[in-house]
Amino acid sequence: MTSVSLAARDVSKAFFGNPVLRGVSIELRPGRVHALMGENGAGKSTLINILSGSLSPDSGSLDVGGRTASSLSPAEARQAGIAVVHQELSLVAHLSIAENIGLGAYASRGGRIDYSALAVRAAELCALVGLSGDLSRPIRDLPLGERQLVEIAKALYRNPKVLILDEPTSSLSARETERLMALLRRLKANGVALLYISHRLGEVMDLCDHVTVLKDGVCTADQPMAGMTPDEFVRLMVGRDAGDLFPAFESAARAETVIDVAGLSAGMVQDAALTLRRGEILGLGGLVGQGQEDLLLALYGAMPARARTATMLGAAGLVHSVTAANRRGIAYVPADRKREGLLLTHSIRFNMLLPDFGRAVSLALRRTSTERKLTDGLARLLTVKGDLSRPVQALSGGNQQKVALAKWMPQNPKILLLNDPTRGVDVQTKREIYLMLRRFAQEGQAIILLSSDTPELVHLCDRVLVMREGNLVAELPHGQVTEESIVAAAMGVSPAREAA
Amino acid sequence: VTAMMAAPVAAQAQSHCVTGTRKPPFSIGWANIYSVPTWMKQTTDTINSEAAELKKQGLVSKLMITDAQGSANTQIQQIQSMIDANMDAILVDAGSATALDRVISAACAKGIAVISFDSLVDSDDLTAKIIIDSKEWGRDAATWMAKTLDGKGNILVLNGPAGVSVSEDRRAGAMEVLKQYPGIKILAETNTPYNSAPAQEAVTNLLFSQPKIDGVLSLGGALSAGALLAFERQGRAPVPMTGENYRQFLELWKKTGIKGWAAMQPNWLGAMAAYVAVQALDGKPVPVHVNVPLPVITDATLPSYLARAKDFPTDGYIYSPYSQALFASYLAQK
Amino acid sequence: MKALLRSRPLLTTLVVLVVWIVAGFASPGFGSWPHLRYMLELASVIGLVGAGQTVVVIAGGIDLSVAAIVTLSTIALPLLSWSFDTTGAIAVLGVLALSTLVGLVNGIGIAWLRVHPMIMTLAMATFLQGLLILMAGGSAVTLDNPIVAWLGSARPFGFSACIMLWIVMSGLVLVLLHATPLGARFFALGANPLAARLSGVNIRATTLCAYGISGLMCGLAGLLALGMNGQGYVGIGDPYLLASIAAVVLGGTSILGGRGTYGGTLPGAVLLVTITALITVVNASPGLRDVLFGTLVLGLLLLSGREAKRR
Amino acid sequence: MMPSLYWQIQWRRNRRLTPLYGVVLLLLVVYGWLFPGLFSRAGLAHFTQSWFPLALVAMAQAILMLTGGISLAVGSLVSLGAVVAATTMGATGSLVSMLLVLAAGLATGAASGAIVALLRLPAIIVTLAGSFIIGGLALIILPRPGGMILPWLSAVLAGNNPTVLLGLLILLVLGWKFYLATPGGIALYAAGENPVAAYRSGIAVEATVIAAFAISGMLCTLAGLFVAAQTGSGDPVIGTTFTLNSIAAVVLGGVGFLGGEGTMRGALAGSLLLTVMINVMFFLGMPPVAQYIAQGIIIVVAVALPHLLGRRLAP
Ligand SMILES: Nc1ncnc2c1ncn2[C@@H]1O[C@H](COP(=O)(O)OP(=O)(O)OP(=O)(O)O)[C@@H](O)[C@H]1O
Ligand SMILES: Nc1ncnc2c1ncn2[C@@H]1O[C@H](COP(=O)(O)OP(=O)(O)OP(=O)(O)O)[C@@H](O)[C@H]1O
Ligand SMILES: [Mg+2]
Ligand SMILES: [Mg+2]
Repeated sequence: MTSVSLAARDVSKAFFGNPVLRGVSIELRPGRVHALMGENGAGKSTLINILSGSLSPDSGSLDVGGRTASSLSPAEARQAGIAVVHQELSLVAHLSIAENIGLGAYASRGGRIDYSALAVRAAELCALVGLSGDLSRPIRDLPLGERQLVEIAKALYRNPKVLILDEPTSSLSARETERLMALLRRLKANGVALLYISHRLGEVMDLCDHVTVLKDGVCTADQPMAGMTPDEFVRLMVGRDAGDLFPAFESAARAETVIDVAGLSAGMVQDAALTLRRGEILGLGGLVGQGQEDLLLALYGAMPARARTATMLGAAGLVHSVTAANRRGIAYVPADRKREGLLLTHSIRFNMLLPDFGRAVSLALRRTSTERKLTDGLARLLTVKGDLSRPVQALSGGNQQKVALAKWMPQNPKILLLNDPTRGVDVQTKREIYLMLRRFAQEGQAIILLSSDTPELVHLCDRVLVMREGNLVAELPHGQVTEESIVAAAMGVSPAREAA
Repeated sequence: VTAMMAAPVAAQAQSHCVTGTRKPPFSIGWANIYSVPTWMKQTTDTINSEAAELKKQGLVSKLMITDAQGSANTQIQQIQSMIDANMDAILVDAGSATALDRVISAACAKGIAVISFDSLVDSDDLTAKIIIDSKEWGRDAATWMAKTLDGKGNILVLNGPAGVSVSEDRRAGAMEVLKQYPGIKILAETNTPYNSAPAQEAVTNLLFSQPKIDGVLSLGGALSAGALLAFERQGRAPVPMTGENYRQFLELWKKTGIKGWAAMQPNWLGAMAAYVAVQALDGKPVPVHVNVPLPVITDATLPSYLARAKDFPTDGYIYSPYSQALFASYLAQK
Repeated sequence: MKALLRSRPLLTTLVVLVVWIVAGFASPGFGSWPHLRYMLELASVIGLVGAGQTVVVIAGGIDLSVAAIVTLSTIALPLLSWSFDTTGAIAVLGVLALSTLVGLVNGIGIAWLRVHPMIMTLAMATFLQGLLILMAGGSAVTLDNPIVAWLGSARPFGFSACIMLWIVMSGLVLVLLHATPLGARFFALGANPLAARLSGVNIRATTLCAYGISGLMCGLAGLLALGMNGQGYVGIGDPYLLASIAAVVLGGTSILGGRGTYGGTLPGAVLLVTITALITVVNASPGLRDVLFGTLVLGLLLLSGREAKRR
Repeated sequence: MMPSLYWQIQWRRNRRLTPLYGVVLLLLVVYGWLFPGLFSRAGLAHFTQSWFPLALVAMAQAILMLTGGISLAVGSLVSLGAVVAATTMGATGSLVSMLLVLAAGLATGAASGAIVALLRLPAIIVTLAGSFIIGGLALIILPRPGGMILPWLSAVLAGNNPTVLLGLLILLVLGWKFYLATPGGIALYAAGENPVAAYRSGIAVEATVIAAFAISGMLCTLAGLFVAAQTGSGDPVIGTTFTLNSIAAVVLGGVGFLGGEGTMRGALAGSLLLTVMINVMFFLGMPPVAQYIAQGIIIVVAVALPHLLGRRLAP
């Protein structure tokens, strides 16, 4: 029998009486990439938190390095060579990139952190994961995608024997993802045991050797990957046949323009020009952190911006505050739901009502019954299950994302600015979201879809703009968009057509 | 700024710290511990008007006022600034009995006339302390209370804030006397800031737990006002009470008709400090201890104070009239 | 049942009741109705200041200028009395407007100039101190405002007017916090200002409202304190700064913002007054009394104040 | 050559503080201009002495705020330090007395830290209760101002020569820099900003918080010792005003209330601003009313400046 690096045996865990894991077992082996699959809320993150010592299981045991224990502490896990890329990133916002990478495991010299050694090692790791730039920047200044790269570098810093990655690519673009895949293959070849969680089926099929599927906290499959088809996969996870992930493309764009700006500068964005028409889905792609987010924030009035000329929804000029944007009918869904989208300690219901508490009001008082009806409807629409008075932080990552999206629905916004809306969302829900976006477009809403998931840009968008270093470097109409053309434009390798 | 080297002691300079090298008009610094309370505001007013008077006499050039916002450390810093600015005299109402010792000595060593009044410093290394003896204050109040109760009865003792020398000294004086009257039983003691609301709160709580109270030995004016209010709001018959020249207390004293006694820490101590400083600088001999006899208000003299009440703020203190002649007479006393 | 036992407001109320019962047995006068009523009267002032403080803290800020605003309103009332204003209503409204204005200025500094709430309100307190030196002792008008005098001393049906005012205001604040859109926005702002902003909460307006409400509550509290004390003086507000913060935190509102309820501040205020009363009747040296006070607060906090575990 | 990573990080953290540095420098220049004696040995000594205790308590408060805590017991701890020094020095000699002072701070600090971290109680209310307990202890030890400090100690620390004091300050700052560059020091930031992340990274969050409280307590009693030396005696309520002032200094210096954000140099600059402001206002001959109003305005402006400037510079 081959050796086992880390295993969980018959592990169960409940939060406040709700069982999340029920007798789950999993075995990680050196030189094998193990996929952990399941819908949002299936219990994947909970399982890896137990494997890495961040949570203690209610029952069951863990096998680490030939030893059996009922639970681990993070320090013990580290000693055993277990490192985790957490889904909800575990970075300290005000510390620098380098300090975060080494956090909790610094090499020290005479009691002090050996900064020069740290600098060398951190630079190495950043190069490895494809993060460029100054290592002394604090995390709070980084866009989400780059934070994810730091989190990966942080896990690698520990020279793990067991590396657990919880949706490491959820905000990485095709290019960074590819680099990561190559890296993981090298680690595998070096005998590291890997556990990989992702809702991007393609990656999983490419990379993984073995798969465990969780459904509602129970293990429904534990088998080698070889020979499995994507459809089988989806069936294992969802429990029924998969349809097509993407709805058939059918442009709903109309003549009327809702956004027409030129010479827009904000944050990283320099002199950008773009138009958006009613019923259009406009994609925004590129490598991570090229200014795509700044562009959305500028249009949303959440970031100081100026433009040579601007017309938005018929009115001249940019909007200069979020409230003004909302009034005009512009909504924004952020990528970093934890920091920007949700009040984690507040209830799901409260979060869904956030943009407009005034909606369910009569006689100046909030009506609980109206609010209940409204939120129950939204929860059904987005298949968020369970008690809506739970705090949002008790939801799985994907379900949190649904809440962040759901809150805008009652507003019927005319323009939707979406920053990676399917980040961390399971296939099933992704499809629901795609259908929803198409429906919105058909109803005449205009959508800008910033996405790190390139297939989305390919299959959903009327046009795709690609950004590089703050400039819009390419505009690709639906027919010409392919994953390759986007990556090529993002890298600046092909002389793609200049943006209008 | 000229360095003040040890100047030859002038023949006529007899006051401590004064070297005789400083010539009128003099600059005066008033190092206030906290200028917000009304007592301090009234005191500052007397200093201002005295300084104006002395200016007219060509003895004072300017008056600089600092406010330490209640912090003895800031007061040290500000006195140091006055030394740095080479003021001729410094008037101090001390935020701590001991904390200012070193900086005051430093001022003295520079030939600056330092006068302490109201909250006094313990040190004697200064030009003059204008003394109203806090211990005597406590002793006299306790003696009056014991005599009024015929040496027998239950009393409450109301003290100012703990750890502050004025309040500790008044209490020490009172306790000295009460020891001699075994018939007088202290039911409870309180410590509150010298303000009426907290005193009223404390006394009300005590009234509920103490069915029989014969007297209230209050060692601060606002405390007495608070106590009287507490009795009134409880509908309890007020009892003999000591206090201070706080206007609200004097008015309540009259209104309730209690037997009362009040000492006075007159605000014009400030004016007198300015006067004494100038006298010392001007070469007149000034003793380090300038005693001001404790002014007392009794049932008999109460009306004369209340008659002037409207000239004083409602939350202020009604002090007796003063003049340079009065100050001079205190200075002449041995 | 379990959920109830986790509720801080309820636990704090239970603690208050237990303290009252135990102390009532130990000292008969302590538990008498008039004494309880008196403690409630005292608590009403802390409770009103605490109401504003609760709103501000829930909205993610803190107000260190409450003491100065309370004092300001007591000192300003006599200055605002005119002979034609026989009921004193104009003066009362004037004072409330003034204190609200001070609160709004705090809000402007915090929302527009982005000054940290602690700094802004501390600076405001300093600023008001300067103003008070100018105002104090300047006028010789005693409290002759009928409304304020009535508030401070009337006891219709054996129940104090100030307690009734407190109850009414408590109802309003609770409704405001938990049943109005504005209240919800306070919570959102305190929980995560960035997310709230991106979700369309008007941060500036909301901040302004929170500090305005705090100013208004301080104004009301000042009037009560004035009525109960018979006259105002500089420094009358001083005890309410720490007391209001303590009442808020004892009541389970998170000092970091976003979570809490005025329902906890209510028993928190009563608890503080009760402990103070208890300590007053204990015969001990002042130092020992302070030690006792601190120990009691800490001990009672242990009963009601634990925070959630990390793992 | 590129500056090393350490210095790059340090330099970056200065940026946000530039406006505050500017205001402080401006006030210092004005002060030096109004009072040239500042640049004499004694002038410098006296000014440093005014600043030193506030600098210490600002450091004490900053450490706590970095870990997401706050202390309302700073003032009481200063009083305790002063009282312990003034009552023990006569009997035990200066060395033992100083050790006692530091031990008192360490012990009370660690105890408060343990209550906060292990019992999961909010720091603000624990330290509020603690301020009564510690202040009460100070009153029990010394009910009325008194006691004494050995004159040589007063002369060395608070005489006309700033060398020892400045040396001590530099030593403290270096000590802090050293601590911050250790894994335990960085842990302060991590535990303050994101305790879950810190815990997951293998940091002992509770121990970090307790250590912060202990160090903070020690700095406070050290400030008490200095105040006692400066005044030659002990006073059981001398520290009262330090509590709010320490918070003001620290927040002025850009240390965040939510933990994990801010720098010690910012806190020190904040305390320096509060100190120099008082002297400048004196030399400008301002009456108390103007002092209060000016103080309020200077503080707000110093903090609002980055925003006001930022708006100018924004695109
Ligand atoms: N701290 C918590 N308190 C209460 N419930 C929790 C907590 N953490 C997770 N849960 C619940 O446990 C379940 C599993 O969550 P988990 O995060 O493990 O899901 P997941 O499989 O990782 O989903 P996703 O793909 O969306 O990340 C969810 O129903 C979630 O609501
Ligand atoms: N971090 C933050 N905390 C609190 N409020 C914020 C924050 N960031 C922005 N705001 C609020 O968001 C709104 C708009 O922010 P914006 O950055 O446009 O302000 P500004 O441009 O600097 O100020 P102005 O609009 O006066 O020019 C304002 O209400 C501002 O107070
Ligand atoms: Mg997950
Ligand atoms: Mg703006």
